Amino acid sequence: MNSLAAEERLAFQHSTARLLADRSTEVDVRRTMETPSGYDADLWKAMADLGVVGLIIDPAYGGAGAGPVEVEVVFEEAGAALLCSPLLSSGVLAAGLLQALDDEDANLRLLPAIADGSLIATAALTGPRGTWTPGAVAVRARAEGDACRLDGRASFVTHAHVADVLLVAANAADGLAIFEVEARAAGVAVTPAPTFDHTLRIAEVAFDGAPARRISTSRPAWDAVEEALSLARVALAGEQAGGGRRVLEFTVDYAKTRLQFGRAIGSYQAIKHMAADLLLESESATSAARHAAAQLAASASDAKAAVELAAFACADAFVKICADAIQMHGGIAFTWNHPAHLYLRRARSDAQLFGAAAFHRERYVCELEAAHG
Amino acid sequence: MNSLAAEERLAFQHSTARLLADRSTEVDVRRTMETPSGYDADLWKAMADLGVVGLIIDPAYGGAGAGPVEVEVVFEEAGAALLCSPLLSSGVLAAGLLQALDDEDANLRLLPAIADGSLIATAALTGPRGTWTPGAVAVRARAEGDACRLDGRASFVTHAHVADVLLVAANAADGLAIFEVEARAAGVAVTPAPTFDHTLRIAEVAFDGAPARRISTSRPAWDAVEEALSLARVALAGEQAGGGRRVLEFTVDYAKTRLQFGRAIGSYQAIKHMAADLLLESESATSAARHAAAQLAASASDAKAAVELAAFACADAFVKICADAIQMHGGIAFTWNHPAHLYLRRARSDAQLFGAAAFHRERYVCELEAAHG
Amino acid sequence: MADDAAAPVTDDGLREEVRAFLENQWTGLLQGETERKAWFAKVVEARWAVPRWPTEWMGRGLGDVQARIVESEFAAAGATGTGQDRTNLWANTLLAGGTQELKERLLLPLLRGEVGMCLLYSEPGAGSDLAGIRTRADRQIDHFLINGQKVWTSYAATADYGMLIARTDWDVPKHRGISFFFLPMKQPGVEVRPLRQITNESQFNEVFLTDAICPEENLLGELGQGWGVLQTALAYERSVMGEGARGPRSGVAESKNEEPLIALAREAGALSDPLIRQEISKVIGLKKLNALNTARAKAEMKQGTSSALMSLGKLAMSRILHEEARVRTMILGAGSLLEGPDFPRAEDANFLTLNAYFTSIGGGTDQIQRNIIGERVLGLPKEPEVDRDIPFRDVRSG
Amino acid sequence: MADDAAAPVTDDGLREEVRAFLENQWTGLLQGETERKAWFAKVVEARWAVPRWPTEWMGRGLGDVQARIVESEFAAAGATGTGQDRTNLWANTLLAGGTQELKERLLLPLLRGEVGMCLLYSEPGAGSDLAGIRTRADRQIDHFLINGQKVWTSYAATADYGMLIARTDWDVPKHRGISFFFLPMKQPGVEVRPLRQITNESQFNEVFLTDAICPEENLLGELGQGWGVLQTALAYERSVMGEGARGPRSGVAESKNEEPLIALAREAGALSDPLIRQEISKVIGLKKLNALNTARAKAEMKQGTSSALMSLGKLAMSRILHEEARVRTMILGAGSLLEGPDFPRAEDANFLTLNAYFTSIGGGTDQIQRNIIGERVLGLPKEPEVDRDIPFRDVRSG
Repeated sequence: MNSLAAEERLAFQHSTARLLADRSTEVDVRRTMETPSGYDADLWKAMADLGVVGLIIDPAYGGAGAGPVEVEVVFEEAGAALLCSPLLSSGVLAAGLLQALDDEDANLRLLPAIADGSLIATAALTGPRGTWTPGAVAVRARAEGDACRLDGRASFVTHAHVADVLLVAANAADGLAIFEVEARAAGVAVTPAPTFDHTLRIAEVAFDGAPARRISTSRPAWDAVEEALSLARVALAGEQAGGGRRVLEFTVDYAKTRLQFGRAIGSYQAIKHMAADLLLESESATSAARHAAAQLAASASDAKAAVELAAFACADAFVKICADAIQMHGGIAFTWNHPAHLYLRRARSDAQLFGAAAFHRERYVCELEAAHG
Repeated sequence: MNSLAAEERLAFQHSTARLLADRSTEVDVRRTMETPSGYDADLWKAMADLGVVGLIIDPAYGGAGAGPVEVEVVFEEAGAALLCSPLLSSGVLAAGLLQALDDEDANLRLLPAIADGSLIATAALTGPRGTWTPGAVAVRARAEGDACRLDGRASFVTHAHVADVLLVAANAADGLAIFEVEARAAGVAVTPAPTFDHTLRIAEVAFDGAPARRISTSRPAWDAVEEALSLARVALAGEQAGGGRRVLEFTVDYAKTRLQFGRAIGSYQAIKHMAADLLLESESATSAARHAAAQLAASASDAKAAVELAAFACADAFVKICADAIQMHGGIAFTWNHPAHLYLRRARSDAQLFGAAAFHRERYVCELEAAHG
Repeated sequence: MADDAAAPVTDDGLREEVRAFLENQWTGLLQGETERKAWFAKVVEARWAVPRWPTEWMGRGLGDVQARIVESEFAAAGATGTGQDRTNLWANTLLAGGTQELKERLLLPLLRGEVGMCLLYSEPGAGSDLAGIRTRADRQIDHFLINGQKVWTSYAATADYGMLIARTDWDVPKHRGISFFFLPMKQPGVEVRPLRQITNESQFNEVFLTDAICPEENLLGELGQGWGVLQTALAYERSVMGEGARGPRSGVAESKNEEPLIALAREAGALSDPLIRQEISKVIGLKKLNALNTARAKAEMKQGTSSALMSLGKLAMSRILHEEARVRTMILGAGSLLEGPDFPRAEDANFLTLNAYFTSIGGGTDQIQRNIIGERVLGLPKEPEVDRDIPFRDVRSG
Repeated sequence: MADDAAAPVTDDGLREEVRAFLENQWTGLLQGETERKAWFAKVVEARWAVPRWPTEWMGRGLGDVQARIVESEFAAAGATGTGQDRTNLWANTLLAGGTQELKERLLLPLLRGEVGMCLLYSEPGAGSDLAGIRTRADRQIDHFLINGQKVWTSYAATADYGMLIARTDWDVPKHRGISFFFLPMKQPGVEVRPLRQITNESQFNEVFLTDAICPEENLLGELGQGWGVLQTALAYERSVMGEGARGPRSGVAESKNEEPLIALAREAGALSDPLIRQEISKVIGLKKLNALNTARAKAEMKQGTSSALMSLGKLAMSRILHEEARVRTMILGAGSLLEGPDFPRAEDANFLTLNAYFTSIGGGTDQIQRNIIGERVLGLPKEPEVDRDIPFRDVRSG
């Protein structure tokens, strides 16, 4: 996959960090997460202008032509700031899927608008089972003359409620394929579900003879899905690493200043040792996320293994850091107004999106077996 | 199953405790564990005289007529003292199996001598897979006129090297049955294996046309094995609870007196909190072991579930207590001369005998499903 | 409290008397608050509410054995109201430390359940370190003027009185300058603000005290001796808690015949997953072990042995709740992304995940709990305490 | 050490010079101790052993960048002996703190590997609290008389000198009364007894010091300043360690193409067990994460950022070793009951189980390690130290 030069990458990282420090503060997040859309359209525009939305999109289609390493770096910042946005759905998952399928027409039609933020796309890849495996797809496609129609259900579709276009995995007569569907077309019912992580939006999408356009590809469609999911998992890993690091930071800061029994709680071994263990978790997550990004960017032979490792290691680390951070804070973090639980909610979401830890651990062993088989 | 009156039980417990405090000291254990037999014949005689060896044997055959509750109590003491002896093999497993099969002739022939300690028996119930399930049995029985002959291998046979009689699970033409074999008969090769737990003896037994006597029973033979194993698992649970309690005691004592940086190491939260967690483990193990014994004694409907729970909870607790105890001691427990590793070795053995924790956890869920099915 | 020797009745006589009372008076069902209060008044009147208490305060001076007889007869009939000499935190605290005037005014209403109460202990700056409170009570001619902030107060909005600890002496070490009050809550100086919890509920409040007035006779114990009164109160509180932790919030009816986790896994189609089965086994095992420990603790206490087990219960429960939340999440997988009434299983798992901190932080964090177990049960030495012996005004705060 | 500016050669010139030396001198293989010593002598003589050192002591006064060029050329040729200015604990400590006389006597022999050395730091009463040592060094006319006991000393039986810390002043706080010596080991006052470890090996010794004599010129640093010298020595030691942990003992050849745990599970017929697969995944994952952390640490250090990651390695390794032992045991099941050469897989699992404590206790327990990470990396405050500022003779011992 692609990569930018180091200076360009740093520029993306710093401009993203500055933008989010300015416009995705805790106050912004709390306000945005309670809006119906769940994202800040102005900030979205600013991110598109910065090139972050079209980060991985080929310059031929108006993007920055970056790759997994840049995605990881940007998502570290997004995770730290608890950014509410469809960036993962549109800029990574949908754009990644389109590029992996490589249907020239579809690319021309969709990618430039995705890149400039004017069109939001997402991918509907699993059914009610929610396992992101071909067997869990619960949409069927039928040909109707030249056109196609879709029936069935897609579940856990991120940001479908604000999407213009859905890329839908469906079982056609000749096997699984990806279809482009207008989200507001007749026969498409998008039902937003309330999410535990208020900074995320998820919907159930029902298709009832929905008109669809099949996206052509020269490879098995699920291979393209896996490629897009790898990119999305690297993004998530970055988000988890960045989020965990931020939580650990403010927790350690609190432990330095909160006094009980006349001394800082961070001077007690109970707190200090938890913090030390969490530092190991946090640093390991960072290493895993960056390594996965690098191997994917280099199309290394162990890229899949590196992504699987990052997927479970970063998920577990982020959840553990947030969970322990609440305990370390004590009562203050049991309140709604403290940010710790917002991160825990995000961590629990990230840990389920595109597969849970046990799923990735199993796939990691498979990769290791295959590598030396 | 049987139970004694509370006073009788206390008498057994106290006399066992006194005997072991006197004759199974750490010095005794270290001496005995390096002998070829691995047990102290004089102490064995004394235990038999006390009635401990024949504890569960029916008074009609010279035993004390006690049951699981008394077994548990006695093994708490044995575990605390790291007793080296074939008590589990002969007095619990073999005697329990014979009584569960209930072949009058075999009982008359064997139980009185087991009870008075003059005959040591053990049970050979698994093959090289070591899973204590009927499918793991790797001995076959063939009829030869009125007699039987055994071929195959039995593994992980406790105290086989000092046993006079082996009770062997073997697959006969009409299904699995239990056979009595003279350990020193032709066609029986007992090969002691070096054990990680020096206080335990284990052998591999090869049968090559070994003469055997089939023990008759009115029930499926493996049911009787399960009954005997339940009793043995209760004994192990008691041993684990008692051993864990003792280790925690001496570890807490050390933490009170060992000074570093001018104060007792037990005043540091790192050590104090480990000790608190271990107390929960230790007390839970005690509860589990005693509950399993009580339910088994009462033939309660949840007796099997109680035994499975005790099997994994006590195994995990004993291993954790010993493992953490070494860490809490620091360097001194990294030496051979410190007793902590002897307990850890025992804990690791106990955690494998008659099934590992994951096996028992699976069976526990099965019991819970069955109970409410 | 008097011991059995002082009780003038035989066990059988007592049992008959209780049964006669219950047969005559107990209707078997209490509907609503009014019926409940009326019943409690009857129980108090008949001297069954607090049989261990002295006769002066509607007790009977019974020993524990006979009082248990009363309790078991009430329990057999399904009747409430007795045993308050063990369980009524407010009344017992008042009896132990209150002035004659306050007892005469409040003791019987408390037993009859007519007085709303709340606790004013914790402060934003004094959580684990409760003795570090900075709310002040300044003595005036015939009352105290209270200023400060309290937190984690349930029922503050409806309470008539709050049991309050406040500092009355700043020139002595921290434990010695605290006093204990029954603070009237319905007054202008008391402002109650609901606190939004991590679970998005508001069970608790912050209470802001600004020149609130507490009459002199509402002081419990001596001035500056409030820490001791508090210990008595906390002991009563602990003896009542224990099963305090809340289960799932959704109220989905769970099959009575099956372990909830097994039912959940079955419903989610995950019961055949060997990983899930192991995790279920661990959690149900932990719950069962805790139940067994509690049973052993009760049995040992009956035998008079003081049990190490009691103090382990809260720590064990904390672990159980966090573990159960984790396993429920694992069973639900992506389903746990959701919440709300349409997704009750997810709601349960997510609520438990957050509410587990109610147990692992509230009422003494797990960390403080481990200190207590290590020091009081195992006898390990305390840490050096930097603020113990210095005047409170010199203690660092933050 | 001089910086690059002081180096009179260009990088290319230097590279050529090293290559020429290696081409002329390096035969590509060292057989036995004699050849090894001879080669090291050559390297020292040619001033490649310690290129960062001053020319006075056979160095070249190179900066780090050029010294790395030397090292990379040696590494490319597979030759040993250079880089001792980073890795030779003994020589670096001596250079930093030794008397002129001692340096002249021992520095070059140490670089040539001709002197056996050991560490005399820990004592039975001073493990985590190394500054609590009670071995005494009493000054005589021209030497010190050493009395006390040391423990956990490798190679004590063959060593010529031991780097010793001993107390020379009992009337100052503990860190300030310690001095640092090169103690001659081959003398009657030094008795070495092998220590039998938990693993039933004897890698370490106890060393009993009874009126052992240490010449005055063998004092490193000033009298009473030994704690500072020790810190220098420990820093060198840490920089060398890291991959110090030992793997399985049996030496069973493990397939080079497959992760050992996967090979083990396959051999044991457990590779299809989903529980085992999860556990294997966790352990291999932890190992890989540690390797990635280490690689990141090195990269960050090259960029000049000081890395928090370095200090995490030992803690991570401790967890990895204990976890790997646990998983190996789980894979083997009942097979782990055995030990000895006939059961190499069990031997591995059991040895690892015990030897993991070498890492989690030795060289600073995990608990001390977490203190260090918490305080030095995260900047959390220290605990109050009760013995820090009082004369050592008043410190409680036990």
